[in-house]
Amino acid sequence: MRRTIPLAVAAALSMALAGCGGGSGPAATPAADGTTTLKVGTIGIGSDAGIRLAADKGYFKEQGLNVEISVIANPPAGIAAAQSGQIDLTYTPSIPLLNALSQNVPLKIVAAADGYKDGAGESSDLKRVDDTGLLVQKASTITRPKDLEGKSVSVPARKAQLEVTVSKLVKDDGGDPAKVNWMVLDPSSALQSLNSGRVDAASLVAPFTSKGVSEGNQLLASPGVEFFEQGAIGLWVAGSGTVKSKEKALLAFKTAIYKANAYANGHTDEAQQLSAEITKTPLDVVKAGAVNYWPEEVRMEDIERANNNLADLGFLSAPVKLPADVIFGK
Amino acid sequence: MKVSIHPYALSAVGIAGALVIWQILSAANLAGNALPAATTVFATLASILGTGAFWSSLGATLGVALLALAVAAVAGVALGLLVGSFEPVRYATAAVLEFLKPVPPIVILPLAVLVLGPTAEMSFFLVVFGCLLPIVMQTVDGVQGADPVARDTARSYGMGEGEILARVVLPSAMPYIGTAMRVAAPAALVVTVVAGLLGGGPGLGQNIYQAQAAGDYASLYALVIVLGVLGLLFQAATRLAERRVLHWHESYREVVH
Amino acid sequence: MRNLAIRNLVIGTGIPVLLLVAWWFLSANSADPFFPPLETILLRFQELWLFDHFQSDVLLSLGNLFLGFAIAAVAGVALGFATALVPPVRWMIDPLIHFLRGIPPVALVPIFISLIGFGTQMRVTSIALAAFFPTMIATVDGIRSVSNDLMDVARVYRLSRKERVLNVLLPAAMPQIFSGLQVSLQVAFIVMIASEMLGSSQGIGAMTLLAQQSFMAADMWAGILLLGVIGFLVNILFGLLRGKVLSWYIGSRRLARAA
Amino acid sequence: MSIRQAPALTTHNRKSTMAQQPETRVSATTPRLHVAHLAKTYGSGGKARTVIEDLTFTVDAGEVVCIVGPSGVGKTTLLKCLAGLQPASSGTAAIDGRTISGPPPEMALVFQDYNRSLMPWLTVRKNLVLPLRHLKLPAAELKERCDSALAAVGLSHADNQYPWQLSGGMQQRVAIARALAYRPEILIMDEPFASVDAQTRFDLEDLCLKIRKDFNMTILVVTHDIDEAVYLADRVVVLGSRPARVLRVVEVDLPAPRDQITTRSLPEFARQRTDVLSLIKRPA
Repeated sequence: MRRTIPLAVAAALSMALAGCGGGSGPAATPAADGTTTLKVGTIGIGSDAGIRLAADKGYFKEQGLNVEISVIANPPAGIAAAQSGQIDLTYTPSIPLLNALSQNVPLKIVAAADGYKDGAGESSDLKRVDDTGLLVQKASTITRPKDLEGKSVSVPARKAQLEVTVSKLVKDDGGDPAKVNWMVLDPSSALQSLNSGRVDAASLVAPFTSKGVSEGNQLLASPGVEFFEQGAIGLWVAGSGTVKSKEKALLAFKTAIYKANAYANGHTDEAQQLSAEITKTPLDVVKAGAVNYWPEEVRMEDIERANNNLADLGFLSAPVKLPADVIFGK
Repeated sequence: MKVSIHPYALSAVGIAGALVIWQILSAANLAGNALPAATTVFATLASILGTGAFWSSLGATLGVALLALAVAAVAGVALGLLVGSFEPVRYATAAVLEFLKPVPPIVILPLAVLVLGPTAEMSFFLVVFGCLLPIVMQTVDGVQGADPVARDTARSYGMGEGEILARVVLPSAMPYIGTAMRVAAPAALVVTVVAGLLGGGPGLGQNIYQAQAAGDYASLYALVIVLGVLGLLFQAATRLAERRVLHWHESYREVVH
Repeated sequence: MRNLAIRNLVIGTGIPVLLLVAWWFLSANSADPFFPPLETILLRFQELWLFDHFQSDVLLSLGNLFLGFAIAAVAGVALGFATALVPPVRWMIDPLIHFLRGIPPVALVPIFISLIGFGTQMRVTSIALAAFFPTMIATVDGIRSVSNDLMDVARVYRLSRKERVLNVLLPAAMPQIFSGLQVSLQVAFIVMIASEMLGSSQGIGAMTLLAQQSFMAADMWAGILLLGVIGFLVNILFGLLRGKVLSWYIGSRRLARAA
Repeated sequence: MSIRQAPALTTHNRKSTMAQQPETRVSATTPRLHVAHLAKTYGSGGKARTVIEDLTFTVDAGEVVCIVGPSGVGKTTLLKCLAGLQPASSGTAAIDGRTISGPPPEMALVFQDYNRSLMPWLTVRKNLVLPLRHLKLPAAELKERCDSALAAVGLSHADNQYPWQLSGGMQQRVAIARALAYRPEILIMDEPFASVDAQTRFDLEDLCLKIRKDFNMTILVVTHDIDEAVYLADRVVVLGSRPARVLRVVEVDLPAPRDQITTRSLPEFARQRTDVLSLIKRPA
């Protein structure tokens, strides 16, 4: 009888642990109807129109895929979920990905999700190509990025895309990004705080960029395109475990997504309609903002450019040594 | 008779007053659009209640909270009996338990999100972490508090150790376990919400985060009201359950402190 | 008997030390990005918290915690007294209080962010408001359970109203007030972390979440370690305070139990 | 420091009660305490419950009067009315002709449950000091009052201990000392010795008589113990239940000084005791 107690405890504990750790991931074997299920995380932004089109137009089905889309809070959470096998693929901009790679998190780039057209950086009207924006109040004394020194600037997350890209603007303008007072705010609070003067500048993404402008603020700069210049920014990323176990399915995903990206680039109205639905924004606000671009390939040089910029700005102590096979299927 | 009507009337006045103040404050537009009118919030609440997404979020929240609570209860009582019954085990675990006891699950939330991702498993893990220790500690106290005379009596009747544990020690530890459960049940709900809000786990917490991030303040307030009602129901349910289970124990209120 | 005490002491101190040593060696060559070597964690702990961010983040967090908790404690006890002693006030606000305390305190943080912004005021307000309810409710319970005999004594000996409140009700309700304060402190600690994780770029919680989001696992572990140690130490300090203020209560209960 | 003078003694301490006076009963023309047609009813309408119906008796200055009656007769309710803790439903209780409407300044009360009437967070001495604080006495007088009260109950050594560290009998002595330090003219005790052991009970009874002698107090004791009532009292008010009313007032003629052994073995004691007992036992 004495022995039953530890046994019961052991049973209860293993039950608890099994419940917690049950992250063995979905099986790679195709279902009875021959389709493979892929769980994909997105962050619910306008450029999700690409993957939505792939699903709506049946491109995934063509490839024998059943894609389940779920919304995740932010890219790092998506990366964590992808590497642990909770989901198969996640959306992330290149900067959180590089942060993760610098810490040896095993990840592979599967496909491009969004980005800038080649030559976008030389475009005459940057705000038409860049869905990110640095906004200040109409009567603000801030007229150039260097003026941000000593001012409070909102970003959606620290050390993520917008802080990094705005930092580059400040540095390129001869200022010191370390002197900027960064505030972490979700986009709607950021816009509200900008309107009430609680922050001096807000860095935002679509649709909040055009929403902010429509509320009477002025666009100081388009930090995204000035940093990345061109190529894929948003990426579909998988954990290396998933890459091994679901290689075929990921290849199929890549094919389907690029077909959808091409379609989206060719049918701007249809894509914008979807973006408005996804972000629950009026269509005219979406149309007033940047036109998204969905690249059809991921180039190592684009990733390396961001990598080197990060190191230059001090966000990385040195550029990440990217494995040659970091881009899946190349 | 007159006296017994008064309290309810005043309660109604209090609630009505709060709603009126809310409505006036929002109309005065002191906080921009961040404070929606009470009427707007209740209208939003009504429309949210009509969506399937809300009910599946609610289901996810309740499912994670209750399942994790059940696992924490079973494992906690088992561990508590183990730790409480064997002195060496008690000494071996004392330092670790004492260190972990005041550490709330939110502290290890970043780790849980990193390893498990923004998933129901992550929420589940955090709730178990948050509820397990209080249950273990109270069970240990309960085992320690079992009347030695009752134990000796049982032994003199020839009961084995296991039988004593099941028939004497466990029942006398029940009031302590009941107290622990009364604290743990609302905590399970709270931790589930926190895991959703900060860690992106599925359920109402995640909905609140999304409402805030999207600037949908009417939904934000409506969801918080839902949580308030849910919290009340959890508290009431655990109180009722405790009273049902422990009706035999006259002094169960005594051990609350 | 003596041998047993020695054995217990050895087990009591030995096992935790053994666990730490095991952690040290098992993690020593860890290549897992999420479970770095303990040595790295401690190194980062020292680098981050002991020098670099001590003033800007650690002191900031602790300052918010104590300010918010202090406001909650004073307001909770004061309003608890008002509620318990003036029945119409109690009837009026009882349902509201019970509804508000049903809300998970962390869920209030987004509301405060939208109303007051993201600065120190928001954090202190969130902490104070969330931590207020446990103390207030415990105070009301404490006062209402003060024995009628004590109140009769106070009236027969014609104590003034002020004396009755300060010298009879307050000390008599103190054990329950302290139970409430303990819960309040826990809540304050949780909301401190949550308010930093949700709406701030400063503070230990924000630093820890940032480390997690940029996959700096060692920094994140260092943050978790610091928060754990703070939670533990704050609890110990509170225990010492309670032992001092409630020595009569603890003593009398120990005596009652021994009897 | 502000001026602190002897006149700070407040009105209710007009008389110097410390003076030694011969142990004789001073039968004044007007009684100190006069209860006339007192009645107490709880609730109203159909739920009304009359606990006391038309009680009349008096207590003279310097007298010890015991009230006995079967348990549940409403003795505690009576005391609460006398102490001004509850209003009477009808009739009056008056001290020196003044109707009692709140706790009278010249009265102290020793409660039945010593463990619930002492402040557990205060030491013995501080328990004594608490009721005296608002009198704003000079420090020396405050100390003298506590010292003499503690000495009177034999607890000088325990003044720094907490009540819960003391035995039941000692705690009740602390409660009595608190009343003494307050220097009341009228001391009311509610079953003061009900929850202590027999030996302690004898000691406390003698303490009660000693107080009357030393401080010339008027003492009213409620008890359900008939032996105790007869032993202590100059007069015993016998109550009948329910609702409470006075069955009879028995004059106790036992010689002074009284003593636990000799007084209790007097045939007179046995007779008085039997008288009272037969009153209570008689079916109402």
